Amino acid sequence: MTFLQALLYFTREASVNLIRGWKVSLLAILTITLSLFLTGSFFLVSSNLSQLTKTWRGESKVVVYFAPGTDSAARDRVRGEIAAAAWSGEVSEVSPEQAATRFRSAFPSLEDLLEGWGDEPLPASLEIQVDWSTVDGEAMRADLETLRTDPVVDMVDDDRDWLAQLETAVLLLRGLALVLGGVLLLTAVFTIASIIRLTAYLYHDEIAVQRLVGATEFFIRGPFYIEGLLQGLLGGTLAAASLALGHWLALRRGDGLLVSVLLERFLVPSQLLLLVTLGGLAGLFGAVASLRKESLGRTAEVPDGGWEEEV
Amino acid sequence: MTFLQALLYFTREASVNLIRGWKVSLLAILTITLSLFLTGSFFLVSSNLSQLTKTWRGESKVVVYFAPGTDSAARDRVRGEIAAAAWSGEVSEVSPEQAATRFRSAFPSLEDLLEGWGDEPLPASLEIQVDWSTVDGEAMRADLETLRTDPVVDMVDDDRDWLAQLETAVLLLRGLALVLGGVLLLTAVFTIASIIRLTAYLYHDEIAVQRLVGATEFFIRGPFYIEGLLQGLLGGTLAAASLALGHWLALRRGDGLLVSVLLERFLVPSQLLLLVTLGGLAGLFGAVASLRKESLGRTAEVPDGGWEEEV
Amino acid sequence: MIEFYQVTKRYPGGQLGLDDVSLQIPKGELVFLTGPSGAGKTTFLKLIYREEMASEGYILVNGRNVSNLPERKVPYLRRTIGVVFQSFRLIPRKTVFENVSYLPRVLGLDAKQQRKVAYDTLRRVGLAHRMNAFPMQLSGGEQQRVAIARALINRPDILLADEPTGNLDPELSEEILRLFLEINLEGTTVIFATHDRGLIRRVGRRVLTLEDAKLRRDEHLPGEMVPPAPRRRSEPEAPPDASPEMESAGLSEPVDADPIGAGA
Amino acid sequence: MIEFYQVTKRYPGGQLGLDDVSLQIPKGELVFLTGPSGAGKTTFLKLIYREEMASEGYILVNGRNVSNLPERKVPYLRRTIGVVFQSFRLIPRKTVFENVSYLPRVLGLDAKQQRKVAYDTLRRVGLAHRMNAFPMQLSGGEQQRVAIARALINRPDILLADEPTGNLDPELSEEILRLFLEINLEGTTVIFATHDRGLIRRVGRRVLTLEDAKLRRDEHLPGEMVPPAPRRRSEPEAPPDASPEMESAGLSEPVDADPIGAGA
Ligand SMILES: Nc1ncnc2c1ncn2[C@@H]1O[C@H](COP(=O)(O)OP(=O)(O)OP(=O)(O)O)[C@@H](O)[C@H]1O
Ligand SMILES: Nc1ncnc2c1ncn2[C@@H]1O[C@H](COP(=O)(O)OP(=O)(O)OP(=O)(O)O)[C@@H](O)[C@H]1O
Ligand SMILES: [Mg+2]
Ligand SMILES: [Mg+2]
Repeated sequence: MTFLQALLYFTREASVNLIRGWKVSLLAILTITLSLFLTGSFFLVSSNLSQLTKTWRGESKVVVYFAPGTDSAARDRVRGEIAAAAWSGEVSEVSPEQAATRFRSAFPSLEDLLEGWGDEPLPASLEIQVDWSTVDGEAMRADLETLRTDPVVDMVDDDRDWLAQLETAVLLLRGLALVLGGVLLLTAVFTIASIIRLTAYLYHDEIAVQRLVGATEFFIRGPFYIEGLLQGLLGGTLAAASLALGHWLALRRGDGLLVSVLLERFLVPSQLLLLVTLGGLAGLFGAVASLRKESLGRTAEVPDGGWEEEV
Repeated sequence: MTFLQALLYFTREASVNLIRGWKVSLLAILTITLSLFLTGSFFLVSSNLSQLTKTWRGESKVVVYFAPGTDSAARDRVRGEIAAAAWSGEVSEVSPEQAATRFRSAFPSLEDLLEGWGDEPLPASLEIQVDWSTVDGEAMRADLETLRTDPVVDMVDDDRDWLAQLETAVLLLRGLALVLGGVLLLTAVFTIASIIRLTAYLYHDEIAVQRLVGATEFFIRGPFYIEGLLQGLLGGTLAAASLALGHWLALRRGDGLLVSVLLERFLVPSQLLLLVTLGGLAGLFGAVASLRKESLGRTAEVPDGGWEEEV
Repeated sequence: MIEFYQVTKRYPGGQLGLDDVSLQIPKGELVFLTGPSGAGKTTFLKLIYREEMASEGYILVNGRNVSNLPERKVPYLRRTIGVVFQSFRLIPRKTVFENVSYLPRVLGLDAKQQRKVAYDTLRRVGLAHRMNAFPMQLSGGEQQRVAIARALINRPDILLADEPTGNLDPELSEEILRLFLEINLEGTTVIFATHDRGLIRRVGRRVLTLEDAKLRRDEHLPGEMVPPAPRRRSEPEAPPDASPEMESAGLSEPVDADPIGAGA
Repeated sequence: MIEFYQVTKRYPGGQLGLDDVSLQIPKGELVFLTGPSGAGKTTFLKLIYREEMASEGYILVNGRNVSNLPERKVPYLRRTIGVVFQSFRLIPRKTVFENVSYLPRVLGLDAKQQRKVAYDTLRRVGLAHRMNAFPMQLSGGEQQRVAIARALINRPDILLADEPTGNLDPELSEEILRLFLEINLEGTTVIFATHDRGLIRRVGRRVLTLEDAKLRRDEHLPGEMVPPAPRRRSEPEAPPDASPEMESAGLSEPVDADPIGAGA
């Protein structure tokens, strides 16, 4: 028998066993589905959240205030220096007039304050968008220090407070994502392996008989491996399908910020494929782990205290 | 046999079975542990996070700016009105001098600006701490509207922007907590039930024999129920212990914001107890669900296509 | 009293297990059930203790129609019937002692009584020394004797023995047969399904012959053997052969050294 | 050729399965193995196909020491040995056909050949019509015959039959015995463990008697029965009794109507 023929045989056997033992299989598949659904939902929500933090990060900026009376040549020089820096994004200049307009709209009651100041009551400034996700924090800090010593620069406001808070939020989300994602994945794999191992216990006697009539390990295990793989793949596919369905339903029914923020975009196909693959691998892994020779006692009639003991 | 005697008998039987089938039991218990550990970690992290949002909320405040020249009697009247409102926390007055001092420290370069304004360059204000977690938003909004129409009040700034963001964050966390917590709990219960059900499949023949020799359902199921309960309780206890251990290890080894924010406080004893109880209940539920008479086919020798089919 | 009225059993799939069988077995009788492999002997027995339900006709056991007995009353029917299953059906997770004393335990006998009655019964089939073994640690014949002991322990009204000597040597078979005769003399109705014509010939009695699911013959055969006298429990017996199990069971009264009481 | 040299088997727990047994069984012989329940018959057989390992002494099968055969070679030893297990050991999830043709399938026989060889073998034990049933849907004797068919299907060098007629009626037992004699005449070494002295008496041959794990007697008994002539496969046979299984299996050559070839 060639390897391909053997594979075909294994698949046929595995499918027949899946169907004949459909109750156990269904239980196993549903548990796998649930594990992977959980993991998938988590990645769905966390990828949407990370999108959100990206948006937040995109909103932060550095503001450079010029000393009063700085001429446009000096402003252009500073602007050029900043634009050349690796961390800077879009740079826009806020003229004293614009600053006054802003001040008025922010504090309408203080409007008359500005009147008393003459031509340039507020200094001109540069607002620099910073893409914090790509920025080298150290280099930027150094650049900002240099800027601060520039005679025409009066003050550099780098949103430090807001950023610190944002940093915390992002750190939290990342940490959560890492910890929870890892734990979820481990749980899924362990659960699937347990389930497959339990079903292997069910077929303990069957395996013992196959050994006794002269089948090699290759032939005994093949169908069980494929059965585990199939269960995992089916579970993964079901999980992906339920995720899609759940997502669709939530978007259709749910309204409000929560849904739109948590579920705005769905997983990309490659992520779904990953989910299915993961299921398959976990199923296969479970089968392999549960069929380790030692774990199934070669002799079926000689357990020390019931079938579940090893000899 | 009294009910108590029966319970004693069930417990003895269940313990013996747990020990004799220790491999299967261990697998079941570990899976339960993992499920509950996951759920427990989630609640640990989410209760710490909600603590964090509480802190954030505590920092927010409403600022009421008085019109320039408002006398202290009018200020005291307004202050009294505010202090009487249900939503207001600590109220502190910021005099024009204090405001100027703050302005100077916030914008040192604009210091000379203040000089040109005379005695009261900035208006006096009241800062009111608001405990958002207990506040009736509607009532507060209405009060603030009334305040705005007060002739001595120039402006009311209620941190709307920051609050909107905070509100979003809190909503996100709450939503996550609800969805994830619910899903995790369901998963844990379903997984435990599956596991117990699979082990019941293993003992399918044994149960059939007990029926055939004349045992009543009460006596057949009792030990299995208790076995499920014990497995669940053991799993829950192990989960609680691993949580404690994991928490301790993380606090000891891990450093930085993440750990301190996510893990600062441990679950309270009643929460741990809940976890253990949950395990026990899930195990019991699993056993009950898996021993429904229909699910175990009364005749062991007549399945339609192997033992796992119902007749 | 067991009565069959035109009983037919059709298995799912159309296989005929029993075809229009009518007969009566009076209380206290010992009946042999024989016939070729697949004739329906096991089916006949399964219908009595309601492991299977008749497709047609009805079956009375002690005047009760077992076919429409409500599900929750079935255990009480089964407690009055001891069954030696053809495939033994021992519980692998339980020791020989636990297997045998399962029903007494369910019935609430106290631990000491359980031990005593289990020990007594196991001694009658010659297995008292294997009380703490698990079924998988026994030979085929030993397992069969555990199954026999389990069927006897509750002194049932009816004893259904499905090929109870298939894995036993002729001497042991004879002893088991004697045991059944004794039990029959104590008032138990016994149905003994067997292929062993030698056994039937030695005892005689009524013989039911099934073939192709039908009752072909229902005849009385003369026997060669003298039926044993009923065992008297108070009879002085030989000293015990000091088994540790017995001592740990807290039994101190004199016990029979003869493993299955064949010397009675 | 099977050789035992001072073989002792002690089970965990101290139970003696076999005690210092030495003997030789030449290739092509048919040997009966007998002895009371628990004497060690099954243990003796288990040691040959290495379900159990000897505690002391060594065992040669066709000149190979099975005790130190590396684990991965054990399947190849077992393929040359057909075993009828005392407890049948059929696979419940597989049909009769699948149970019987398992080894041919593993050995890579194509589907048509599998069907043919399984059908042929099942016909020899009279079960061709139950090919698609599951073991649990068969009577005890039918299950036993499936176990016999499985042991025969690969035309093994050695046939170990552990109480293969314990659940069969005398006629079927006789036919199975004839089948084994035929197979023996085709060159297979047969060890036939049985309690049925009638069978042994009819055939004669060498009889090994175990007792208390020891080999008590090793004697040749004269038989009453004339051994059957070897079955000639090409012999013209009666027309087939048109079984649907057979037709679906694509078999078209004439088949024997006599279920187990006892008429040969
Ligand atoms: N669960 C089942 N499903 C389908 N057919 C069955 C089932 N159980 C038994 N049969 C069939 O019913 C017939 C009678 O079976 P039964 O077990 O009563 O025979 P038996 O007389 O006990 O035979 P044996 O002596 O071989 O044990 C057989 O042909 C058998 O194949
Ligand atoms: N796995 C085991 N563990 C412990 N003792 C065992 C085990 N298997 C068999 N024995 C013991 O070894 C002895 C021989 O057993 P064996 O199965 O070989 O007997 P047997 O001759 O086949 O008997 P039978 O005719 O009843 O089948 C018996 O006393 C039995 O209890
Ligand atoms: Mg039968
Ligand atoms: Mg044996």
